[in-house]
Amino acid sequence: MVELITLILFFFALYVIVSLSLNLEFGYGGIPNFGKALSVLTGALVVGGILNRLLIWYFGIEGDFISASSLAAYRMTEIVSQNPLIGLGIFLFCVTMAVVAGAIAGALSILPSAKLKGDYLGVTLLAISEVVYLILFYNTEIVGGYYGVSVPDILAFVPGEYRVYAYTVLALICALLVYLFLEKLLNSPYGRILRGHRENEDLIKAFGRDVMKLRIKTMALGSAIAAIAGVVFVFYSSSVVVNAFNRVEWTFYPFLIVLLGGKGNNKGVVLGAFIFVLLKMLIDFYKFDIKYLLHLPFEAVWLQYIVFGILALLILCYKPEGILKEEPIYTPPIKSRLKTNP
Amino acid sequence: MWKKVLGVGVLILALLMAGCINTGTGQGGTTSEKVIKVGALLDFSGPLSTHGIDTKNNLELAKEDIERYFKEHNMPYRVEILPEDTRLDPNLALQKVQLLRGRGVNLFIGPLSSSEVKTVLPYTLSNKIIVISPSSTALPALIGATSPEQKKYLYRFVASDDLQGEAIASLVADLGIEDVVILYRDDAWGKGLSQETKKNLPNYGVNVRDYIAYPSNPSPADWSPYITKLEEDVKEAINSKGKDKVGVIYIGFEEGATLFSQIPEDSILLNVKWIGSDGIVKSDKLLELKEKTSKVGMYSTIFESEGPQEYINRYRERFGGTPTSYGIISYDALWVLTMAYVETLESEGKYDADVMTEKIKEVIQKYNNGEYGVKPLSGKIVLNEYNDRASGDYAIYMVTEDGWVKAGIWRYETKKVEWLK
Amino acid sequence: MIDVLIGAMVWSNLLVLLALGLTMTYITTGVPNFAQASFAIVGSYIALTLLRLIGLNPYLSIPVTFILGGILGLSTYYIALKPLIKRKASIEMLMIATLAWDLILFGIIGAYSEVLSAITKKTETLFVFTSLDFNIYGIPGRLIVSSLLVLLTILGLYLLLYKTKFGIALRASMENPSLAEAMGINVENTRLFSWFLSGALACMAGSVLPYLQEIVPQTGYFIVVSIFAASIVGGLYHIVGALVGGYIIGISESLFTYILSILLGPGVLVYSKVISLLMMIATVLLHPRGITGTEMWRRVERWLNL
Amino acid sequence: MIKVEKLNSGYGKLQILFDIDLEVPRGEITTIVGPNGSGKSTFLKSLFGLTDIFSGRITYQGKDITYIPPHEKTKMGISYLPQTNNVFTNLTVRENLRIAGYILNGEELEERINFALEVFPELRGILDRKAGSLSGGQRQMLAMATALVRKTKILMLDEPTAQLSPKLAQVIFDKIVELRDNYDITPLLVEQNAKRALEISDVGYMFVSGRVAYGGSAESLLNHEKFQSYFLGVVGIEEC
Repeated sequence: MVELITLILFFFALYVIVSLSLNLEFGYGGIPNFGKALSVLTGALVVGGILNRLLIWYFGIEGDFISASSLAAYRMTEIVSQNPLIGLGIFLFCVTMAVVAGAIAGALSILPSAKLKGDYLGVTLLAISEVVYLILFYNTEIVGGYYGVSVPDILAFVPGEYRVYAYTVLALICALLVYLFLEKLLNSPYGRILRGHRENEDLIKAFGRDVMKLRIKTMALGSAIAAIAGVVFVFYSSSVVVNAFNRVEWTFYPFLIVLLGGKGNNKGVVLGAFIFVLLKMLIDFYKFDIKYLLHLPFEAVWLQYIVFGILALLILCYKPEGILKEEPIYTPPIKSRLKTNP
Repeated sequence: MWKKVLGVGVLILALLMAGCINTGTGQGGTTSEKVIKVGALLDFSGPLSTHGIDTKNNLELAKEDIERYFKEHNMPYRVEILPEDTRLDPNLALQKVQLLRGRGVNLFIGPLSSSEVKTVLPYTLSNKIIVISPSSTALPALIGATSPEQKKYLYRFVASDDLQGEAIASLVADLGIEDVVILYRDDAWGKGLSQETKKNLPNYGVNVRDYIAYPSNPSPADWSPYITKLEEDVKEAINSKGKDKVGVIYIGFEEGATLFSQIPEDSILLNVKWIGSDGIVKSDKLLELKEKTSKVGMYSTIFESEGPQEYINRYRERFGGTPTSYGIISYDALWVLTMAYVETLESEGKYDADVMTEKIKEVIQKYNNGEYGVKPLSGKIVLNEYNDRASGDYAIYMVTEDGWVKAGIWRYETKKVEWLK
Repeated sequence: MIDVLIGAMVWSNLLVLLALGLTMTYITTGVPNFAQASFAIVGSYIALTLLRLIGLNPYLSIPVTFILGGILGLSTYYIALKPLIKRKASIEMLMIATLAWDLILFGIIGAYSEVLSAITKKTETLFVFTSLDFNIYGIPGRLIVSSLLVLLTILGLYLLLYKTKFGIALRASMENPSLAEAMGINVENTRLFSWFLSGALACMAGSVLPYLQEIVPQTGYFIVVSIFAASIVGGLYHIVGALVGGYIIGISESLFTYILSILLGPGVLVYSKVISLLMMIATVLLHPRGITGTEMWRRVERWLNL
Repeated sequence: MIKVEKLNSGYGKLQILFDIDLEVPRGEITTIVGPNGSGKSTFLKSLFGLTDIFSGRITYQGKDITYIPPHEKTKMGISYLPQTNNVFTNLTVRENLRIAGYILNGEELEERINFALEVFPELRGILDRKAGSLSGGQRQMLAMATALVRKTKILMLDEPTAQLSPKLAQVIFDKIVELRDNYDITPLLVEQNAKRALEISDVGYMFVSGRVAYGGSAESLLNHEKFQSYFLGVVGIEEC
């Protein structure tokens, strides 16, 4: 049971990070970023592609990239197991790089689609993300493609059986920081303009704001945040394998979470992520029992897909505004008015 | 608003509890029998789904045999197999391992692909679970194992690619072929095996004319670009060497059937010999096209693991078709896993991964000697220091008008092909 | 080279059938349907079932798959979308709803394949029909049948849309649903019709698809990319767009990739889906309404007097 | 012919019309005027069933039609022509006329189309042209012709003369009068071109901010001080 709870908490934390970043782009900014998987992949790319090459160069390892990565990861893990600070240092270094790379990737991916709106914008971002995914998948030179590459275990100093818990704590801390950061950010003038942009682009233009700049900024910020999730996930699984970053898990699920939790409400999204991960894992966990209970003539795995799909539909149907509705922004003047005028 | 949150929380908690109680009654009911839970990380929906389902089928047969053995020897055990669909997604594979571990599963068969194995490997080490993959063949360094210590809980009962690569190269030379084109499936398995083959071919005096990848995810709908490319290469080769000295090496799975069905009747590709691998051996789908495939032979190497005919018959009666080599290997894997687990329990009273690795060594010996009433279907099991299948002979099968026929054996000791009459 | 062309044509024909449905439902309901490819896979499994159980040649099962596919399309609309549309859901919600529906179909297909395996004693998750195909003067049956299907579909659609009252009403509702409503046309009917046709055409394509490639439950996940590319390149606001886009994408996926592979080496061949995606991105960026939305196309149309 | 009582309606949660009471007598031209954003167009849409009605009652020849869907209303003889997009641009003129009589059977349809063409002989020569290629005046006539095809009893027109030259506008107004006089059709207009419209009307209403500010005979509205303060200046300038 502890394993199940840990697993739920870990993926809850990951999905909180990704969904909050999507909420920033889609919920607040109105950009339907159907290419969310790309930003998570960017985080993984930083670790697998850049960190690994640095390590290979540092250790002076010869040979093909994939095998060399295994060796470099192994050596680094050995070092980290003696020296916790180095592990955390590597983590912070990678997060910083991922944030930069994510921001660049996000800004670049929105650039060409300046004039698009709604579903067309979404589909374009999806296609861009898919192109990068396919190229990275088939080209084994960049981050190992379908082979994948090993990455060092940055928490190697924690004894084996506790390491999963340690990663879960790390992920939860990251999620919390992201949440606090976004709450602060979205209650600033930037957040208000972003909502304005979603409701009425022309209005923003009329106020003399450059809509494109706003979009680029938002996508850069959103992708930078989601890239952190990529980094955490990669270190957690000790490897970067490109097929782990497909569109279902890192784009569609976050969308479901944002819609479930309530567009434009960070608390709702956090709650949505929790409910989503919990339901998903519980179905996954108990599917064998359901199968035995119902005497189904097929494997439980299929049941899992069907039940999950039905639940998703029901959620969409009965929660059109999300669990929590969008809250008004309380600027200081409004707050003071509310106080005097309850 | 917080009332809502609280409400949802309580609801979820109730759900969780209900679930716990449910599993509690579901499995704890028969306390006199100990249940050995084995997770199976397979692919049911993706490109390896035939292998996934075949593996599941073989595991079912193994489970029956093992439980019969328990009954005959009055041992209070039962085997429960928990199959999961990982869709070859490493992320899912790791999730499923963790989920199953939450159900108290410490023994796993699978995952099928090397990229999944790579992701699962560090977890086996830190959480001390025993995993046997029946089909991952990438060299240890490619799956992230740089020392045997890292792979001590992860076994692979199939030889890694270097061995088969050599067998194929040797076979190609023995067929009198001097010029080959390699067509391979662009994934970890296909690239690994084809590279090993390519590396070995020059040692046997064979020239590689072209080295062509086709996508795996998904495999092509329309093969004509590949066919045309192959035809050009083969035409050139024939012009310089003559058709008897030209061959095509196909490193792929059953999508080869689609490829063959799209090769025109009069294509030059049907005039040269084709060499396959364990990915297609005894494939029913390729046999459906035997008017074409028998022309080219489809000489395919497979880890000598046909299993006794009666087992094959039993399989056919039950599920239809023939078991694949990976499936047969998983039959053996389940025997070794459960027996070693039982021995660990008998001696330690509880599961202990390090004791179990020792027991696995002993159990493999006993299993090889037929002490459990059955012998390994996949031939004598010998593991190397990396816990991978160390050595072995490769049977060579070819397609004839009468179906897949065993044509020869590649001997590991002599590194030579012995042709059967 | 000629084989490349034949393969490309078959694939294009099937893409046209699949993209037609996507475009029609997009026009009438405003939802890009992510489950479109799974419709085809359902069709493939229906054809497989008929083949295994009563030995019916999959080509002959087309009428059955057409009708069952239509029912599938209708149920998609009724179960997954209509309740949401009633609640005034946003387009993103509808997109996610089609994804959830896709997941349900995926689960059902998988479960069904296992049930079928138990009956036929064969593994039925992966199959091809290619060995059953016929051949006339070197032209494979799949090319003949798929071309006929496209021709019949176009002819049928043309007669329906331009020569019948219902068809004119359909075109009217596609152009301006609220005005059509004002004319006394029940616009809901045109939605039902488009979902029926979308499912029917896709499932029909599904009975031919296994002649071309192997089918697994996951196949839909892979081919949906090409369908979207076809519809978008052709133009999502025009039925003819599916036709134009289907051929452009279908042909470039094989033929264009092949030509590139001659120039750049065989390594390019694995990137065929990247090519269709890039074409789609280029279209959206340069001319979001697709080829049928260009001024040139309007002139062609005027010339054809459509 | 149509009676509206205490109508409150709008879109989604946004209420636009408040407590509207209004009556359209048979055989007379009723015109609704009002400044921009006063809810005149929304009112026509509400009558036809294209908005969300929160409360109130609409009766048509004594029958409650408040929540009847638009295509049913069409069958009852109620027609609505929106200000723009009132014809199908991808369809030919003939197809537009045919689609207008969607609810009729074959023979009756031909008869009605012939009738519509009698009223609008201008359309005869352009039957096979796409509606998208017509001029503004032709389009408006086609739109009205489509209403005739449907055996309309009450014809709701949303600013039929918008963007037309004064000369063409007069042609349209003449046609509207002709419809009332010769074919027993009750027109209900919403007009920016307030003065000219009221001059041909029998009954006039003025909307301000989603409420009825005045209702009575067209003539009395024309001379009403509220109307003069709101409109006359503007209209006067336009006509100069």
